[in-house]
Amino acid sequence: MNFDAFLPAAIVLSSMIPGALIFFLKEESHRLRTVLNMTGALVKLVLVIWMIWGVYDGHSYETRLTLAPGIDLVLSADALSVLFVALSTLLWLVTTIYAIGYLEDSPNRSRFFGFFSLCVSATVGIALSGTLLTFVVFYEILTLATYPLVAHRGTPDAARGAKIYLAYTMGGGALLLVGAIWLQALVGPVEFTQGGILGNAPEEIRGTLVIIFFVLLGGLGVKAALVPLHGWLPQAMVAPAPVSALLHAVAVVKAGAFGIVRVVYDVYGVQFAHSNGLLFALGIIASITIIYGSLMALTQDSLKKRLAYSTVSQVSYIALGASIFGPIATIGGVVHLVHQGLMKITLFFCAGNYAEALGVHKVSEMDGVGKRMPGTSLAFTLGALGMIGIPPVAGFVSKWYLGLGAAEAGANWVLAVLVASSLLNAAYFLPILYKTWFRPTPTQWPAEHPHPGRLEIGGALLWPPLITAALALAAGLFAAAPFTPLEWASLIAEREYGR
Amino acid sequence: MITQFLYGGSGILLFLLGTWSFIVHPPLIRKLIAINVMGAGVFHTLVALAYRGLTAPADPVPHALVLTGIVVAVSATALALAFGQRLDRDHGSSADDD
Amino acid sequence: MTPAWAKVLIPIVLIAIGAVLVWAFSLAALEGGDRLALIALERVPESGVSNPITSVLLNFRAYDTLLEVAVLLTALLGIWSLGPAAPAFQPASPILGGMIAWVVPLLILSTGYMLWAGGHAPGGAFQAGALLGAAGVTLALGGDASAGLPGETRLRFLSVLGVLVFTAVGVILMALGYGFLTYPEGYAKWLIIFIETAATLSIGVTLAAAYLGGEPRDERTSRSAT
Amino acid sequence: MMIDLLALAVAFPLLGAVVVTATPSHARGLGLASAVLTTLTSLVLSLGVWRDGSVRSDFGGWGAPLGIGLQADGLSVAMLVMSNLVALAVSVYAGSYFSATARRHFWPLWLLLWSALNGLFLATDLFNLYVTLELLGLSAAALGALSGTRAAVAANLRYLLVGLLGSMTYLMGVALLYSRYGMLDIGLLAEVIEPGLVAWTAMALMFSGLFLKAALFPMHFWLPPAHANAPAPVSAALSALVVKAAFYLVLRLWLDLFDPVLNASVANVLGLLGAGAVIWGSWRALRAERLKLLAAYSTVAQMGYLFIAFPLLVATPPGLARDNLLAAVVLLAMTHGFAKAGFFLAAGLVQKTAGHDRINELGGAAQALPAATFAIGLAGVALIGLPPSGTFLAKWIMIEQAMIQGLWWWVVVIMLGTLLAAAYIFRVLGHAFNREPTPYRFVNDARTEIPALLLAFISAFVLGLIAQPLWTLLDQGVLG
Repeated sequence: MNFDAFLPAAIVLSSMIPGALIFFLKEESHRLRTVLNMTGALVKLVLVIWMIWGVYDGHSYETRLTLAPGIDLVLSADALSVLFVALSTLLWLVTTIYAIGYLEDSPNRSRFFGFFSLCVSATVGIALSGTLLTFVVFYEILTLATYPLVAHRGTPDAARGAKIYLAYTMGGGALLLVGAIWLQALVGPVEFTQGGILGNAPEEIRGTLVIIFFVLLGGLGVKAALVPLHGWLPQAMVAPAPVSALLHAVAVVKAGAFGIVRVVYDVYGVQFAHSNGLLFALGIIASITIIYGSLMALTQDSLKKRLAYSTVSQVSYIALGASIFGPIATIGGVVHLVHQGLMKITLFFCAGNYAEALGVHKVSEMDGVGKRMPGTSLAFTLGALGMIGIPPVAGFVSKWYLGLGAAEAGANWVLAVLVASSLLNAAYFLPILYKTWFRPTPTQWPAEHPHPGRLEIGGALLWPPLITAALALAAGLFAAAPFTPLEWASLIAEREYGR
Repeated sequence: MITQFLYGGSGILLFLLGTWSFIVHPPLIRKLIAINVMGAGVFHTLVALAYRGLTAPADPVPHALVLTGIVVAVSATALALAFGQRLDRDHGSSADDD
Repeated sequence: MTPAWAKVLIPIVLIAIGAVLVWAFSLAALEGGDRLALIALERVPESGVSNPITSVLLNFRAYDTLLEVAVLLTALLGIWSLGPAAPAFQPASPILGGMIAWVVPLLILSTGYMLWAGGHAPGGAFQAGALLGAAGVTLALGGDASAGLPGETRLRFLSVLGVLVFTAVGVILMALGYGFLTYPEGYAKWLIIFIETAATLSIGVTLAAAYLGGEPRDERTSRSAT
Repeated sequence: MMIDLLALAVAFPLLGAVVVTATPSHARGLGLASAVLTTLTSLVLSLGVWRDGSVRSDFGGWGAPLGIGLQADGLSVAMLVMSNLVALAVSVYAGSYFSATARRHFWPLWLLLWSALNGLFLATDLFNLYVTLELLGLSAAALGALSGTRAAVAANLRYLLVGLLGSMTYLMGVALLYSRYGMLDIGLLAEVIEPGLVAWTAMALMFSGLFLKAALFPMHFWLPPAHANAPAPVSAALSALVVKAAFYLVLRLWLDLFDPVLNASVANVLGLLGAGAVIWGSWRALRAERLKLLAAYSTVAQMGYLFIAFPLLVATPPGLARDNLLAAVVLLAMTHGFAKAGFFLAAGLVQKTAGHDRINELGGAAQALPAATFAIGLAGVALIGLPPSGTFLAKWIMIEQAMIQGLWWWVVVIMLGTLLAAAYIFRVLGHAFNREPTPYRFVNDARTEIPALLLAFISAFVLGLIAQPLWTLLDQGVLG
């Protein structure tokens, strides 16, 4: 087997193998566990950089495993998958560092990190899936790997959250499975192809294809938290902070959104989806989700819940981008995949730090945290500003392209949605920032754990949000430089519309 | 031919009687007896099949099958009875209390 | 309890099945012809014994018979696993005891005859084994707690003897290049008698031990005290 | 010198049983040795079939129709490999599971059961199958009662009797076929059998007998108590292998013997019963209060999927699609074998640690035994049919085929069963996440936990991803 055919599999295995080994470690072997985790993360990073370079050069990587005649498991790299792979690999590295710090001295860490690694392997598998079948396989593995993470704390709340999470994702998985098989029964094995594969589907099956689209959307929409399938997301907040970070920024919701992008562009083809009204329907659902999520976020006092509803809203920008016909909106949607990830993971890291250091869980308790924890609060501020869409943070770039694309496509109502949502974003983030920086510090925090060092909190908890915040800032500031998410998204759009 | 028919027919009759008894009677010991009646029916039928008239020697294959079948049935019956005895001893009641 | 409708329905269904069975068997019997009879009878001289049924049992379909002896062993092992035996019977009165002393040797003698006769006339290992088992049962009824069976070690050995000899003969013949349970020409008769003898002993012992029930213990005498 | 692997696959466990019975004090060592030897024989035999095609061996040199022989083709070898690997794992586990006294009873009966299984998968003669079935039924019932509780003895007595009823019915069918066609060899019969009352009645008799043994709904009533009350390694073997053997026979007779007799209505009846099994079994598993009872009802449900395949098989015209479907059914049966055995073995460990197996009170035990809980989880993945298990691949193929044929009803049943399975499996797994901070090691007792874990792992990861060899194997004499 030559290396090109092995690289995609190697990227998946680089976290799966350490994950499997970690399960067997004794609880006390911190050092070995850390070594395994970091080795996996770094090896994956190196492999991914290699792959980015290759894909940029037009190289193709494909691992193909035949399960049965006509049923292949395919991992392959194209511009879109590489974008998602790079995002998850980078954020995994950061989150692993954060999680090691966050879970210091808590029980069952071997189990946690084992599933943590499997979760990332599944995400990377989703990113690299070359066929719909492969996508379904990793999509379900992701469900399985995240369930123990959500249930990890073992409190009754965690059990309930995990149960709800499972009920939603299993149902979604079943829908996706039925949709995928139905499609395969109709048109044969579905390989993701730029420009879609249904462009010249015979007229008489078009009606069925439209139905299948909505079945698939139902399956993907659960993870992407499209209204009304978003119910699990606020409940899953019971998980430890690194899990929430991973769920919201990288793995689960992104898998759903990524799937929607894949189905629209590489299965149905944007032309087909446009001419059959699928894009319009998707746009409506996405818009409703954006507005609804923001409205709900306004009413939450729990910081993590507010962030969760913000996720519901923000992830739908990706679907919105996919639903507007034209390359510019596509760039906006795809680039938001990365930007939202960077910003949201920052916010969750910070929320975790507040809870860990001060016991602050609610927005109403955040008076003056900026003075007590300036580093964390700086990162939080950058993330929040980005979410609102204030330049030069990355979120601005996404919204700019989305708006431009909508205007170009003549979809003025989308512009209205964007404006409304930005105002709402501001309405629920700015008060937090105000409290953080401008309100006096209370005499006593809810549950303070003083940190011995000279930093406000352990380095493993402080650096990750600072790094991701810096990245989010850089992605906005240097958006036009080579190898930025924006440039890469343009490459994707060019290839999707290119012919 | 009549002989063969009578033997075979009574075999089928026994088989059905056994089946009926197995279904209708809940006590396990009666079910065991029912199975032995069924077995007798099947073996009867097989023996009838072996008959090839008064002059020709009988077909030895069904005879051998029946012999094997009987031993198997005896073994199974013995084991089932031992099960029943064990239940009896545990509880002092009969094996059919359910 | 069986509901009333079932009491009516079950017989009706069974009668219908019976009608189909009679019809099917009649059709089959009429069209059946000679079946395997001619083929089997024709090959009997090659089988090493002259009784066609024994030919089928111990040569043509010997593998069936091997498994059948294994079934018997299974039943015995299952019975042993169910716990200790029931207490022994009261010792027989002197008159009955005297009769038993007559009957048992006779039964054992008939066992030997039955075994030998199987080669050319009705009889064979199972009939012989049954007689041997009957001897054991007779002893047990007369109050012998061990039914004349030996101690654990030898009892275990005897009970597996049939399967052991049968399988071992098969495997050795296979290793020698004849094929599993394929008797070489001229040896069939003696091999069959060898297997049958072992099987007879096993079957007799198994039946008697199954009748007693309970796992064998080395001190068989201690059981009669309980 | 000649090695007849077919004969040895039956003779080795038989000789093992003999030796173990004669020297009970060395039961474990000798038993394990026989287990390894038997497994190796079966694997070498399977490898040969995989490479060179099916083999047949006629005992006594008479050949059919007078003599009996054994035959190994792709289908039988697939089941043989699965059974022997599962049985080997069960043996290793049982070596540590049983007390010294129980061990003396377990090993000989277990090896007899094993030889019956191997004999059954390789048999070609209808009456020989009857004897094999009885050997299987007797040894299975005796093993099931080894836990010694009253409930176990009563349940297994019922199992024994129902099994006997099944065998007698089957034998009546065989008698009918013999009386019409004068042969017992499946291959020869297949050449002469023709549609009509005789063949139809014989098929009905034989299949009804086998359905009883396969616990096909609504004839499943005996299974849950018998499997739930047996000792864990025995439950594993009963659920994973013994009922599967009856299904194998139905499939074998269906494909090789009754093919010309069959029609869509028979297949639909089977499918309907299978659907009933899937729904009812899954529902009862969801409501079960005890872990092993849950697993037993899950077996009822999983057997149902296997029977749903029949209407799909009949509806699909011969060709690649039908071959795929057939392979999917075999894959489903194999995966369930590994998964259910792993599940039961792990459940046994949990039960031993907790002293009971009431699901709602299992939290602590589940957390103290990460490997066992993990095995339950992995086996659960395969039972639900999540990727990358073999079940997933098999269900994918079945659903696709049902959709192509427009048989939507079966899609609904399969998906419903899948969701119910997810519900009952995660009902168990939910208890594994507790607040008790158990400082744990992953593996506590390697000799019992590793077999369970390996079986579950194979079902969840190996069979689905490396299924290609199965297609190669089935090309030897089963696929068109």
